[in-house]
Amino acid sequence: MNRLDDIPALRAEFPQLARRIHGKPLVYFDNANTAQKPQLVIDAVSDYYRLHNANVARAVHTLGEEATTLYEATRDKLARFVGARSREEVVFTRGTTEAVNLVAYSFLRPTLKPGDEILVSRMEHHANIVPWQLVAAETGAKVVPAPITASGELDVEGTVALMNPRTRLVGLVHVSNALGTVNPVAEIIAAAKARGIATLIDGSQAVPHFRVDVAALDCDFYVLTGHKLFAPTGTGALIARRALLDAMPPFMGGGEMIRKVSFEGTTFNDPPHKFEPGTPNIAGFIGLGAAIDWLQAIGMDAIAAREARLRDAMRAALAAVDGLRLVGDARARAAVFSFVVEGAHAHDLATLLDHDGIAVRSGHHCAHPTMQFFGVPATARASLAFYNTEDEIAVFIDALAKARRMLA
Amino acid sequence: MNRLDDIPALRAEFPQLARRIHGKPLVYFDNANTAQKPQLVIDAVSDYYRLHNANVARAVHTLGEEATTLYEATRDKLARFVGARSREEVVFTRGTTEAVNLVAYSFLRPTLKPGDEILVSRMEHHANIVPWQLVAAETGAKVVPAPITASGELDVEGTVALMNPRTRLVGLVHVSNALGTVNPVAEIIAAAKARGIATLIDGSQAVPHFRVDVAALDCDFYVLTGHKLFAPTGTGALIARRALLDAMPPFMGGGEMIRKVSFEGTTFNDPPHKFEPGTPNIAGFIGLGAAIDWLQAIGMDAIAAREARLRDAMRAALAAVDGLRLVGDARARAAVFSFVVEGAHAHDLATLLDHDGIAVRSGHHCAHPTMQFFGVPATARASLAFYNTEDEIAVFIDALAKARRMLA
Amino acid sequence: MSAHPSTLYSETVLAHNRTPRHCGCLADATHRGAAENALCGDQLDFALRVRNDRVEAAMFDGEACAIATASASMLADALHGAPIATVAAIAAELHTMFAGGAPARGDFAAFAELRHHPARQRCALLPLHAASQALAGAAA
Amino acid sequence: MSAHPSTLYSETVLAHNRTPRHCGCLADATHRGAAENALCGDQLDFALRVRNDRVEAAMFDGEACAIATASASMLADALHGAPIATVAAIAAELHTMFAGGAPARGDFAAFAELRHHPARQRCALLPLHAASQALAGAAA
Ligand SMILES: Cc1ncc(COP(=O)(O)O)c(C=O)c1O
Ligand SMILES: Cc1ncc(COP(=O)(O)O)c(C=O)c1O
Repeated sequence: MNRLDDIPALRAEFPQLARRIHGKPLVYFDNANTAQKPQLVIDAVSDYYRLHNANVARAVHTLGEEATTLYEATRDKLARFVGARSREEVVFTRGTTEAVNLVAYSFLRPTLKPGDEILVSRMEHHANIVPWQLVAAETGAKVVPAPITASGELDVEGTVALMNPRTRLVGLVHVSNALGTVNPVAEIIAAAKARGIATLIDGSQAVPHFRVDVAALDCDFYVLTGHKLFAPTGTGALIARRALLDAMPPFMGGGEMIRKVSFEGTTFNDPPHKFEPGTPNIAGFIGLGAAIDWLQAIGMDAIAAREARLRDAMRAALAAVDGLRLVGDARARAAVFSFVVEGAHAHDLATLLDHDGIAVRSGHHCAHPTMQFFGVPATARASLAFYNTEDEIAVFIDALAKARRMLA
Repeated sequence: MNRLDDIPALRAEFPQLARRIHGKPLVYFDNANTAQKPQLVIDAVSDYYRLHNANVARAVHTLGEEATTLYEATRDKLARFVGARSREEVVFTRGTTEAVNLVAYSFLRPTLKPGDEILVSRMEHHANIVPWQLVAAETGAKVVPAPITASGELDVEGTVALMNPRTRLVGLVHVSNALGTVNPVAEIIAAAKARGIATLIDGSQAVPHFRVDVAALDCDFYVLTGHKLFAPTGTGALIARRALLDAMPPFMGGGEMIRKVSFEGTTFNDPPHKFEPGTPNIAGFIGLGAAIDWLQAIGMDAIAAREARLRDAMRAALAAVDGLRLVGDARARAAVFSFVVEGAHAHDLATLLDHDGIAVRSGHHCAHPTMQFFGVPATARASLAFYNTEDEIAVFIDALAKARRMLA
Repeated sequence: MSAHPSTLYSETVLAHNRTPRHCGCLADATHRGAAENALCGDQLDFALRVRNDRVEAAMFDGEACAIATASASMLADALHGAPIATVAAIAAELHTMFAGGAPARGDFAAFAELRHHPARQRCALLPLHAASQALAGAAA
Repeated sequence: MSAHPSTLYSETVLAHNRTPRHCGCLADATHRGAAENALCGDQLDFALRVRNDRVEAAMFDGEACAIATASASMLADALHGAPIATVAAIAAELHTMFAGGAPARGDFAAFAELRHHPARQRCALLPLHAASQALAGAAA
């Protein structure tokens, strides 16, 4: 029996799902913002602090070895989880944001020239726009937006048409956090590869929801963040081709990323350590390892199947809500729904839903250009995880109607 | 009664101090590497995940507000703890290493010119050397070592003599992790200030041991790391003058550090948020706030007094060990002791001490240039915290003699 | 941390939101200002006609949430005929109230519940920012 | 995670460390190599006299910990008169043993306990790196 066959038992593993908000049971529909953590992940963090707390890769004493073994095991687990070619391709970062910045500073900036282009879609999170803008501003390169359609799909043809000899990198979100769109990343990677253009896929919203195989995708860089993957805050990774990591100069300097330091000259360690200076978020990464084990015990395919059912139920329920307009309604989509409701501002909806125990996000979802494209300042967004239920969808739809009546 | 008057009770707050290693009670003398965590800090982390887990500064729902309130409270606590002029002067980072890199990339690099000099002492941690080397290599500036003496003290006169019109920044460790030296930072800051040179003090090993008042020191930048401050891994801070933060361009790009993003141009948020893109280590910083509250309840002055007694006892005990040579023996020193023992390699000592339950570090302590100066490849290092005891010192000294006999 | 929020969307607030006062454009304004809420992208413009440090007329415009809209409506109302220092005074009263102190004047007291919603406080403050922006700027 | 470590500093290891064999310089070496342990700064040089893919003589030098010194002493011993492939073979045996497999040949079996000390494994491997470095390089 799969754990997904007993949802109440599975939910009981998440202490926060038992919380009451304003006297109502919590309905947590803000999973695209951050996911809840199973007790086992919380325990992995506490156990490290209670039993094995020590710095990694430095000390030869027992605690130091235990901490290092636990911490480095996560690298193996994550490598297997996303289908990296080797553990050396996994660079630990604070999250997606730092991972993209690492690529911008270390891969692109050293060779970026005036007129060079970085092509990213109009549905990117700021994390996949602003780092490129920073290095582009410095070097005279420019960030070019790839077109999307009114239903929130990538305009593949239009995007490929923008690839040209000046294009240095294509950045694309695997699953859009603002629209829920699942992008045809393999197609874009192949098109870029055929033109010798590097590719970065932002997998923040993909890895928590379905199986990802980085080697099969064949992108140059894949980035992800732990806190959306039921793991601790302050964890994430850049998965990159080993040859690129070897060639890239270091980004930040400090301990552990060096082989030998002297005032005459310093030599650097091999990847991934070359990109991981200083004491890392040891506890967090140990928790990430526990989260991956836990997810794999359930099975990402089973999770994806359940989420597809929840998505379809939610899509149907939202379609029946009067005055509600979906912002983004791609054919291939995740259980992430952005919407606006006539006469009801997203913030007011979110606050009123919260009064009924329901957590949704309202705002621009760190995707200003996407909001601009759709001509809305903000949307409300309900994003589901496999621990959500059809009953919760019903509670949400009722509360939405009530909020709307109140504001009308 | 101060909690330090009942050391057994205080030690009972640290679950890991009850651990046994190879059947022996743990004697944790590796505090300069990372400190143990009181249960209350561990609980603050778990409670966040169990009860308040949500992303910060984004959502208007109850959980989002709770998480944001808890997280931002740490900024106030840390500002008060180190005597920052305002909470806006506190930029959260992964640790000291990232804080120094932020200053190197964002403060120095944009204006660094060929021939410019960055003056750092020969007793710096790699974290206060390599980031400067990286930006210096890019710009044609150079990193100049400030002299130290045979007893491991800063040569103040020699250091001041190296300050010149090309010197752009002076970086100095407040307390050396490799030698235990407490540096006369106020004197150096004053000398640099008189010459219009910016100053960065690495307080990693200072803030856990005595009261620090950044405003009184009057340095431009002060950096610290949480995991040595009895707080979670993956936390730290840059404390910087507001006017400098205002003028500095952002370092990394992403969500939250922006005001408005568009493909035509992006405007940035105010400090400290301008320097904090993406989802931070929320749980870690909530734990840091708990650690600070806890430390302040005990009182940093009481802690410093107790550690001075431990330091003196340790110094006397080590002086009596046959064949042992202290590496660094400054008059002003912390309870951090680096040493070499004739005929016994540091690694072997560390392993053999570990067999008796004692955790010390062996190696270069991320301070190659310091090791080179003293002509040793590695030292063993015993570093104490206020929860250590004179009994533990006795156990350590016995085990040291035993290890030496074994290797002789 | 949050108390029961029923009073946040009180009848006072909802009524101001449903039929905001002084919403539209003020053709003969002497001062104009705008403010934006980075969290949601809401934007509010405030236009004032000022003579001898007194507000003769005030109007606001823009798309915003119910809290910001109601606050703008209350503010425009309160400013008519009032000394320009009223903007700063009301802002200070709101801050005091959010920190747990005395209620702000008139209808603004309806925002008391916001003390439990720090993230939404800036919504109520948005029109205050726009108005003080207007007063701080050069005459329109 | 660590078993009782009494056997790590066994008499075999300690004896090799106290009076290492073939420590010093080999004047007529045909191959020289060095390896360094980044963790502690230890450095070890290995010098070999090779003829027809056979090691005629092997000597090592450098300052290193007891584990590395003992391993170097064992290696130099094992290499005398052995085919050069022996270096790779012993390295493979050590890796197997550290992973929980069969003990490595001869005195090297004394390092079995290192399976519980991952951080110290590179100490035992250091001379192997230096020797294979020597063989990989151009003749000295
Ligand atoms: C003096 C000093 N500076 C900097 C650091 C680096 O701190 P972190 O590794 O937490 O970034 C350390 C600790 O390793 C240290 O002792
Ligand atoms: C698609 C996408 N990319 C990037 C990010 C940024 O991730 P983080 O804030 O963890 O760095 C997020 C989440 O906020 C996201 O949804």
